[in-house]
Amino acid sequence: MRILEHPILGKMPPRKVVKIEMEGRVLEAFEGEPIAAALTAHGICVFRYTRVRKEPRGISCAIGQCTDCVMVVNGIPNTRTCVTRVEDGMKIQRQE
Amino acid sequence: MLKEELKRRTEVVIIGGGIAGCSLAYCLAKRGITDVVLVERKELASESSGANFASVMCTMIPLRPALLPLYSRSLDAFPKLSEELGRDIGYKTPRLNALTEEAYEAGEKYVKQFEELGFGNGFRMLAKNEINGMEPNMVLAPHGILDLRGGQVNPLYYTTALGDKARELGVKVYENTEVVGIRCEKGHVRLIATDRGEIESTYVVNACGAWAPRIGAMVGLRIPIETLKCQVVVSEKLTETYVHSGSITPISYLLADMDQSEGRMHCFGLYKQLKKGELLIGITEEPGNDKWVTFEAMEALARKAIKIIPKIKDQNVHIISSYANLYAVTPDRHAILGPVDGLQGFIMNCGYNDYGIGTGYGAAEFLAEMILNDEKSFPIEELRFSRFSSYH
Amino acid sequence: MKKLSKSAAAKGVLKREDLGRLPGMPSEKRLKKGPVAIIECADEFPCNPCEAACPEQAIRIGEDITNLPVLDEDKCTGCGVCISACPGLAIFVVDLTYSQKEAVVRIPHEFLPIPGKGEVVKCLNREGKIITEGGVVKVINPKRNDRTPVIWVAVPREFAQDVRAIRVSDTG
Amino acid sequence: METYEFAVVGGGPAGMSGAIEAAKAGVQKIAIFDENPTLGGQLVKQTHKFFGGREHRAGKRGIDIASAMAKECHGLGIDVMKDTVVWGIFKGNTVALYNEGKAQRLTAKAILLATGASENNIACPGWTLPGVLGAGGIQTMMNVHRVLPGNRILMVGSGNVGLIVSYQLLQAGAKVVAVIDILPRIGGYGVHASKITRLSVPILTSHSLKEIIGKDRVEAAVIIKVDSKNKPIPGTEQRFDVDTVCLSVGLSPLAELAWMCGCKFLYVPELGGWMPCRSEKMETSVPGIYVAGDGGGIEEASTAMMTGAIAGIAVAESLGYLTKERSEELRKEKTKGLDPFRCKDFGFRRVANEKLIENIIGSKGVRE
Repeated sequence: MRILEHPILGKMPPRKVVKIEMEGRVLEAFEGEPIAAALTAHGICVFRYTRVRKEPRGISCAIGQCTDCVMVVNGIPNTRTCVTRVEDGMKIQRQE
Repeated sequence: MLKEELKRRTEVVIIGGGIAGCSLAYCLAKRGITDVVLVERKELASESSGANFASVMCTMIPLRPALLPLYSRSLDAFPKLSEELGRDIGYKTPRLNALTEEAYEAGEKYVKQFEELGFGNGFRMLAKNEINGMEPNMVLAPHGILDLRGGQVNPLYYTTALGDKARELGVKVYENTEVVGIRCEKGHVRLIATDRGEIESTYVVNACGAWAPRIGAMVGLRIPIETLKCQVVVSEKLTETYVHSGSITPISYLLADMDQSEGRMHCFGLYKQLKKGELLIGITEEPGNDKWVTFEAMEALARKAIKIIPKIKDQNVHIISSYANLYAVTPDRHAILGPVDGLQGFIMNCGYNDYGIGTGYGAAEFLAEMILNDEKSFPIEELRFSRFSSYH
Repeated sequence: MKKLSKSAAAKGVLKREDLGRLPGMPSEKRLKKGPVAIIECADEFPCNPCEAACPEQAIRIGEDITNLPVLDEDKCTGCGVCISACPGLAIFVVDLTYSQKEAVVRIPHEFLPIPGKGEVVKCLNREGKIITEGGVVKVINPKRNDRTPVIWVAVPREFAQDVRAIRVSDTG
Repeated sequence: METYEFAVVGGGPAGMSGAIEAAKAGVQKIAIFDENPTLGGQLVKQTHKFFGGREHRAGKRGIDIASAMAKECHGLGIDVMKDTVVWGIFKGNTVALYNEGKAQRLTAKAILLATGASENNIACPGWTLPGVLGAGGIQTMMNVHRVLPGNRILMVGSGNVGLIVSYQLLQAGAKVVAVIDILPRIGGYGVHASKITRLSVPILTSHSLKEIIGKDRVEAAVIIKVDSKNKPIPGTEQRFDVDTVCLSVGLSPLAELAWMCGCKFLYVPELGGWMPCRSEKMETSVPGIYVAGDGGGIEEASTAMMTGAIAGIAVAESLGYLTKERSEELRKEKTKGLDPFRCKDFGFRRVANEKLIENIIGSKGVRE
């Protein structure tokens, strides 16, 4: 859910909308925001499944420290989505 | 935490909790000799045995026949050790050596030598370009030698598994315990003094790798070991397989290729992918006795790696760590093993240069048998300390 | 300072009986005279913006900024500048003289929506229970408040020392 | 290789303060490196007003302190390299950087490590599920990126971070079902607790997280009461239907670079674990390497500003821009600003910091 109005931060300033593709689903995102924020705004919370036990993982620290939120971005695995900014046409997949 | 009380009297004291010490502790315990104490200044596998290039190999240039029995016995053990120790030691084969057209003949000669020494089924020359089919992600010279039983183990798991199993069988392992002196009487070793107290012992084994000269000095021996610093970088865990064989040398040591030299540093291409997915990218060698990593080494290794495995660059593979370790290098690049003339009970188990992981276990079997049979001799004469006659 | 109630010590939430022990509390006598600051600050941590903000020098902390704020009730005019200056949102102004039946409590309220004058809001006590309704008398939110609006709510006099928050809608 | 007089790793309150003080004293070539796209460190998500006195910029919101300090940095001509990771410090004060796909190196006469901290976790069944986030993580998502990762939240931990983030969650429109803490009393300040309690958020002390339930994300959380020895009391379980569990259970310093420099460390649990020893000027056992802020001991943003400033002053002195006397004078002023944060209930911080200073005396860097 996007926070459009905030008592301290005010109204969300207008931002340029770009399109990203999450496993075939086209999503709108704000230019410059991290991938993790865009996915969260669309209610996506499973970012990957662990290799051996196939457990779901999502965002944990949101500042690039924990690497729980890594995904395959434009074919490149292990991309930290909380600190990688969206670009128009970006292709994102869950990692296993 | 309260440390346990030291055992005051024992049959064998092993100084050093690396691959040499842990292998010997286990090989003794396995043979029923459990009145053994292993003392380690830090923790098991804290030095070179815990962080190295994880190679299962014998030395390659030039071929050193004296080491082959050690290698051979290690190779016999590796396939069974995971089960025996109850822990996966990460043994993975084979080991590949890529060869250029020019080196083909040298390679053939080399393999032949192995055959003559009874390793006939272990090595094979690859057909031209066969190697490229085996390693599709790598840019390699067209020829190659296949070492079927060589490859990799996880050195940290391997070393600690041996130490822990020895402990389980009754060996006392004292970590964070430093040896400060050794007392000898009438040509016999009698006891070791540690920072936690003294331990009397019939045998004292020097398994201290790069620090072996320090222990030697305590009994008046000058052990000719110098250190060589070796650096490795490690990638993030990769989901894909980049390197299929257990270990690969894109341009064999046979050529003594040392490109990318920066000053005194040599950069060899050596690659492997661990079971969990990390790429080990090695190695640089340079004189030195510290374990600080250097930018120069990381850069040289990375530059070489992306030439040999271009996918590293294409897939934006991240380097997540790097480490340095110290080889204990001897003047003739042979290990120093067995009893020492004139000092009863003092046993050498050191000087493994760059092949400790691959041969340490075999050496331990020889040494354990020697102690068990109470023989004062060691079967491999060329490896005895007495070859350095001028040193004692 | 005297010992606080068990609840205040464990959960940081003051009970009515704790108020009298605070050096930032005005006396009953002063309360009856008109608007005055109620400083519900019981933590000895480093903080002094209230002291700096008061135009009448009615709040004193001193050199050691971990001291509790002491209210000089004679100097305090009930102007309320300290309400939004307090980073802990622990200062309120109570005016018992608003009308015969009602008192006005001035409350810092950093939430959306901000109620309008005349709006009826739910009033909550320190434990978060709705105890009454109140009418918004005034909304103060100048730039100086730095996004901490102060809402003046008229409540029945008996609740003046309990109402410490408002709820504008069910979601707020 | 480019040479700086002063390289600052981390553009949070400590790093910026260090750079600002050094620049004010006349240090010429200063650079701040930060891996984030903006300066400010964790200040950029602190929407609340800060405590402290004037020297701590009290009464101002963290977000505004960040932009004011950033502006000051620019005004003083400090080079700010954003989106830049410092991944190593090698011999000879060589700083290795990574920026826009390129690795590069530079050297600096002095280096300040102001790298901050990372959040701790606690493990219980289900703790790895999507929807379990660090308090700082949630703050970043809602206050920086302006997305709310959940609507119904259980907060674990009643320190100031847990209490403040609960309040900020309410401001963002979320429902905080409860704040729990295993200890019998809250860890944070009473005023922060009051702010959320009066908005109907219950604070349950002596309660622990037993289990987090859910398939592909958090669906519920079970808490349990604990006795005076922190042992769970069977039968006291309570289930909350929540979509998010927020962990606010402390911080650990990011001290990797100090380790890599060969600094001497001491285990000081009061400050978050293994800490680089340092002089009262914040210089570590390796000459020319300074630490400040949470990376040198978990305290507060206000103390980070002070320790950063102390380091900056010391650097200016070591480079000859300040006389010993003037530097001492300035340092005393800043140290005074630290005192209120290290007394009374937080007196243990003073003791811990003194321990680190005592242990550096007579010790030399391993490397140089």
